[in-house]
Amino acid sequence: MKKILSSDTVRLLIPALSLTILLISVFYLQPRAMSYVGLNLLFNLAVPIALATIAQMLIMTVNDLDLSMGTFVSFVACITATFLQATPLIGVLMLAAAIATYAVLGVLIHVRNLPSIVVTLGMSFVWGGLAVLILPAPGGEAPGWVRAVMVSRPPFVPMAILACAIIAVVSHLLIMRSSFGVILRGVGGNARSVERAGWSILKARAATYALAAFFAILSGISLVGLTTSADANIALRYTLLSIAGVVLGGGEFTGGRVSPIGAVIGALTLTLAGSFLSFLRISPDWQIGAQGAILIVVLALRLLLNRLENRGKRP
Amino acid sequence: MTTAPLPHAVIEVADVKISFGAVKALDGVTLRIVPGECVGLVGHNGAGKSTVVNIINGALSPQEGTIACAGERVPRYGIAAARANGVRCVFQELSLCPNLTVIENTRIMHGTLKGWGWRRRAARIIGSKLDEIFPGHGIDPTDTVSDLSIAQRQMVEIATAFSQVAQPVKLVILDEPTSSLDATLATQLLGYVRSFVTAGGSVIFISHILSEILSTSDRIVVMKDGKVVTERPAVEFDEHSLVAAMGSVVKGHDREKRAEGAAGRTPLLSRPSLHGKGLPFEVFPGEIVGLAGLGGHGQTDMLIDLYLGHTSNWLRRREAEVAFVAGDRTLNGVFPLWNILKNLTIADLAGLSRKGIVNETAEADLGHAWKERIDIRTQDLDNPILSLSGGNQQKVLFARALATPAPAVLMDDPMRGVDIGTKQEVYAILRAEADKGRAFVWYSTEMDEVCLCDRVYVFNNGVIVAELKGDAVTEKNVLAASFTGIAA
Amino acid sequence: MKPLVLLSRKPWIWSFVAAFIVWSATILFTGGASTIGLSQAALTFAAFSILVGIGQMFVITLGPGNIDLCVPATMTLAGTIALKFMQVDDSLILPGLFIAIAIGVAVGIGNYALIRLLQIPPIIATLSMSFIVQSTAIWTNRGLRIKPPETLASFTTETTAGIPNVALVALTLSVCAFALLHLTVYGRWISAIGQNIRAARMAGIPVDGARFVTYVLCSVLAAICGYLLASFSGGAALNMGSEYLLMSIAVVVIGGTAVAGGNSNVPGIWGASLFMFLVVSMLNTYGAGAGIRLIMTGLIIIAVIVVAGGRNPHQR
Amino acid sequence: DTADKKIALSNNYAGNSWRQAMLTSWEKVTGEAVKAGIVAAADPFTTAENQATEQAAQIQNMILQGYDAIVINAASPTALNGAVKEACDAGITVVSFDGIVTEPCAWRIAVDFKEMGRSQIEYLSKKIPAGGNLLEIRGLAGVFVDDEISAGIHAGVAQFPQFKIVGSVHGDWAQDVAQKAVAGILPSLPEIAAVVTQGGDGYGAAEAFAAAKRPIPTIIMGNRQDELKWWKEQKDANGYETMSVSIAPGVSTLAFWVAQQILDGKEVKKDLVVPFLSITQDTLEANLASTQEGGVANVEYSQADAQKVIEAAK
Ligand SMILES: Nc1ncnc2c1ncn2[C@@H]1O[C@H](COP(=O)(O)OP(=O)(O)OP(=O)(O)O)[C@@H](O)[C@H]1O
Ligand SMILES: Nc1ncnc2c1ncn2[C@@H]1O[C@H](COP(=O)(O)OP(=O)(O)OP(=O)(O)O)[C@@H](O)[C@H]1O
Ligand SMILES: [Mg+2]
Ligand SMILES: [Mg+2]
Repeated sequence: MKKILSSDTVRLLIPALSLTILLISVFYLQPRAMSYVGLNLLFNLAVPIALATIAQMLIMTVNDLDLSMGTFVSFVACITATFLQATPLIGVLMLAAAIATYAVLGVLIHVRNLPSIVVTLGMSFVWGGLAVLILPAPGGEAPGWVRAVMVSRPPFVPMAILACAIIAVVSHLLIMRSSFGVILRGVGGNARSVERAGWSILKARAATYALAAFFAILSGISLVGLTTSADANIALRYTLLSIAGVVLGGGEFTGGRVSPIGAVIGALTLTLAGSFLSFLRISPDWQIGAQGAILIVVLALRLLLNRLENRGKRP
Repeated sequence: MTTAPLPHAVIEVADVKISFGAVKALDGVTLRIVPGECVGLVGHNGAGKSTVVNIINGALSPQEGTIACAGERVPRYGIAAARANGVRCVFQELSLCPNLTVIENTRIMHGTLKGWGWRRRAARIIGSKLDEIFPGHGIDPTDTVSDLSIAQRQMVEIATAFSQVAQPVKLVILDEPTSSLDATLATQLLGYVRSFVTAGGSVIFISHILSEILSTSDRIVVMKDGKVVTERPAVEFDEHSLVAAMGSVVKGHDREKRAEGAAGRTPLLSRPSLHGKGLPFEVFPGEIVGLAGLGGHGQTDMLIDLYLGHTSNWLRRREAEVAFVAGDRTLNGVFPLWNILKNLTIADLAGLSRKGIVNETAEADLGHAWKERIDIRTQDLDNPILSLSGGNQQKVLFARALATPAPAVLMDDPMRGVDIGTKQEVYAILRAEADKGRAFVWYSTEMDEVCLCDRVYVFNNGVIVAELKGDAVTEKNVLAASFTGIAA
Repeated sequence: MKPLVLLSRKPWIWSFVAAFIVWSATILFTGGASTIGLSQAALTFAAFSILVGIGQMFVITLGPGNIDLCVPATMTLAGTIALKFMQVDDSLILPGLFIAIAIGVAVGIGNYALIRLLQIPPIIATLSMSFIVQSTAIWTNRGLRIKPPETLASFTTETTAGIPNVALVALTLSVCAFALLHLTVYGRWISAIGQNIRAARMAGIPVDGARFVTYVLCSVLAAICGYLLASFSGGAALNMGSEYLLMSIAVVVIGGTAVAGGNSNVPGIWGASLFMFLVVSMLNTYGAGAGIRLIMTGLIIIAVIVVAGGRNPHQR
Repeated sequence: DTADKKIALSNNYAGNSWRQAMLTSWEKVTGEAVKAGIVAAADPFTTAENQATEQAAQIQNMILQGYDAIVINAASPTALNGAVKEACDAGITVVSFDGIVTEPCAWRIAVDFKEMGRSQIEYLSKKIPAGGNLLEIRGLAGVFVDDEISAGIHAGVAQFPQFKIVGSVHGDWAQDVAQKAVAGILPSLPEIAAVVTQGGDGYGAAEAFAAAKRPIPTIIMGNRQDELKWWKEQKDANGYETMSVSIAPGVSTLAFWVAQQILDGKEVKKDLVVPFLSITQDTLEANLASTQEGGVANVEYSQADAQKVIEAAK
């Protein structure tokens, strides 16, 4: 009984297939989307979501959950549209302080053995409050270079697709291939034995949190690059979106089982699902419900593919 | 390895004491391991063996006492110091990361394995060590650990501990390494241990299987209640004297095997042959049926299928048909947040409750009765389950299943890590229960246990290839059947 | 051991300590004049968080990934449909309650059907379900606010012996929940499932049955809360539950329930609910702006959990 | 001629009675227009969550769908600018209303929210010349409308210094949240002369005062039917006097007609202003009668109304 596909590949294949099916239906409904501009329009808002999803995935790798992802990205967006634009040095310092705060949170959660959900729930108020202080009313302006990067038009491949591919590859190398990633996932899989092998779980957690903050900061910056300005509530839904993205991409809540490429694909799927719906033209009463329905359909698809895959594996 | 014998002990713990709350886990233990010897460590469940291991490994610091490496006292002994001094450990409970591949687990266990191309090097190191210890192991280093069987995981863990990356491996501690291995693999391991020792390495070997201890160790240390009670060369012991030193008595096998024909009786549980291959399975009231064969050949799967097939996921029937004793404690058995009592009674709540309300007095009584009957070593059933030693946790799981009125009990290698004295008591309980009409289906990797059964089904590659009855249940027959292919 | 030491070991005590400190700080501001008013207001509004919190607690007990995100939508749907059905008619109060409960049951069944059939993490399943439920609420009455029957409105807003009626309802249900959790077989089951679902199955626990009941229970409590809240605030609004999404989770975890599952705690929900209301009142009273208020709320939550957590290594 | 033009409504939120009335008006008026062959389509879209990012994606999809004009009630005045710019670049007419966008290429049908806040204090200064303590109920923190109305109120207080804001809470424009916030701060407040609000939260404030057994101050209402009804009951019982002010949900239909006029080739100024809809003691009955049970006082616009507004702005 030799396996043809490793479980990691399967973990990836399923989200990739659901994305493809969704993409085909979108192209069918709206052939105009099948162009350079069309693809960019379909996917450019997936870039910040993909980054936030990677950040959430990192936290989930060590069996934690970050309920403050959305408010944190909003907070970063506010800084980007104000300080980073007007006084870049102060802006960078503030973002560095935010990374340090995340690292401290990781330490705190580990040392006091706290549930990450509660700590990040508390932090979501803190980030939200800071964002309101920085930008009491929507506004600010995206730094020129950020805007330039986000609206640039590389040859052949739209920026949105290129960016997602880069995010996927970089995070894959970092989490699935590097030694650092192995330790991180090991902490998620069996923290006790990683500790007994002489690694510091404390440092690993702090590093995970800091790295997650780094990706979340990239998410906030790229978001402002697309929207040109910020407000304190701009990314609140990223908390749930990022969790959904990780799950769609085959990640699990416990056990350090994650897939960065899957997570990016999950983020793309979620974005595309929204577009798919507007192309369907549903009665306004049911538009919200249809979002739920499409989520269910995508997940059902995942199950179906999973089943087929398993059937293929059994002798 | 050809390092010349060192003049000093590899490691020496002197008068170490440690207690967890009121429990004195170690009460002044002194242990000296010199290069080129295999020390067998035996004792009843909860004697403190794993605790000694944790001290030598650096995971626990003793409250009193000293630790010396190569003759020098190490004041701040910890995990890092232990590893630097060449101490490696295979723990009683499996301790790989199930979500990582074998290669990645090797990386975690060996901090020095860094830089470009570590994956390739790790694959080579672990692959060659596996080949060396367990020829024909069938493990691909790129496999994810969760895809491996328990035995394979144990093999990976053992191979990782013995493989050498930067620092030399001087002392390997094996805490019940054979508990999930079948006889063939166990023999391979013990053979390797001897060659490792001959080459100048040291091994601390913990096991409840006394024959293994006697055949492999140079010296045997017997522990009891946190103290070392006897310490002598292995040749001075035989099975009886060793058991006596541990404070138990071996009883003879006094039960007549049942070998009644199946004609005219309705089986309690049955399963047709799988895909038309192999033999069908059935078990009758009052029988002890063994499942044998090499590890991981479908025995556990069948037990789980039987269990899931006879219990509902949606409704609890008042009278349970089957009960289950898990072998893989952490996966299938223990509820880690609860105390011992709740862990013990969870399967029999139907009998302990009226109109859905749990009768706590009856629950406590049941708990105490079983604590006495099966000798769970704890002061208070209110203690957390994880404060028990591995073997004692296993006893709780045993009591959990036996306390139910279920007419059939499925046991998935339930004696893992149970000490010999307790085993004898459990065997007696099983026999008594079987005489009262209960049926047992017993998967075991221990040949002795298989031979206790009335009837044995032998597995190979997921199907039943042979059925042995009554006096035909012998070690020789079982072994022979294990290697037969599927009868066409 | 001294009783104080014993008390400090209880995971729920800290939420009460925090609530008390915040309460005192608010009272101090007015020199004690606001004691009764503030306490009554706190009990009233805490009651709603308690109702949804208890439901959420049962779900969270089931283990990692188990959170019901459908709570706000259920509240809205139950509130709108029940009020629409009652048509300001006093004689329909009880049937209206049954309708609300029936909606809770239906949503609960839907939630678990998704979880079970699609085998997806409950967080995602209930999120999807909440969109559908919310749409149904929009579709049924397009945001029109219908008033509650007079008797029901006055019942929910009035007090008995100085204690708000809704708080008494919450107390009754809390006692039931406590008993369910600590005395019954079902309570043992869900705790076991939360700790180790495979072991639970192998110990003969009907895992699907128990989880199903739990999700239904949570939805029913949310529905009852929606019914009461709509009556209390003079009509159901489409957005009336949105506040209770984070709130229901927050009161559970601040109250000392283990987020990793298997260990739950009813008294803590009371402390945490009172605390969550009082902390906002305190900051409003001291005139803090929205930004400062949010930051302080967050820091206080973290402070509470830092003090409370880590006390007991077996309690995570 | 716009018979072959397609117009889309991009709406960011549908979770309160105001938005529902807005959508209903849109459907009613545009439905007739489509039937009459004035435009080819007028499809409303609502995002599942009230978020600028989701609305930006929605607008991008509308570009792909080939709409000729997009009418927006925006989640944020600035965060949609990127998407709006892309729409303009694709040759699409963008008209924003209520929640307007600042992108220069778009049209704006704005309500002077500052003035809406200030007018409340002005009204109070006439009703209570002696002044007194005010409780301010704000909307959702960090949102443009909340900031504007609040700024107007504070400007009003500066203009009429006999008033003093002694407490301020966020009611998130939701009545139960407002009720809760007011109930929490009320015990610690001195006597309150009036409550200034942003709409949708007046009834909740009244309930909170009643529950605390405090005299009911002058509460500025927000045109919701339940508020008007409560006001009417009070008026009949004890001559209670107040005012009610809010933006009419039917402004979506004005935006529709403006978009249609622009598509028709009319010259339209980028910034148009609509008056807010205020209800006084005298017009209460008439407005209450014309408002649906549980709904919001409303005005719907016709093509002629829109032309008038456009002319007036020139
Ligand atoms: N973390 C702990 N907390 C409380 N008590 C503990 C803890 N760890 C071990 N003990 C107690 O220390 C004693 C020795 O346990 P240990 O695990 O060393 O036994 P053992 O000899 O390895 O037994 P077994 O053969 O069953 O594995 C036992 O009584 C156990 O209950
Ligand atoms: N505790 C366990 N230990 C080992 N393997 C298990 C365990 N539980 C389930 N399995 C394996 O996983 C498979 C699926 O189990 P699961 O409980 O999900 O079945 P199911 O589809 O829910 O069954 P049903 O709904 O009919 O009760 C089983 O056939 C078994 O091989
Ligand atoms: Mg042990
Ligand atoms: Mg064995």
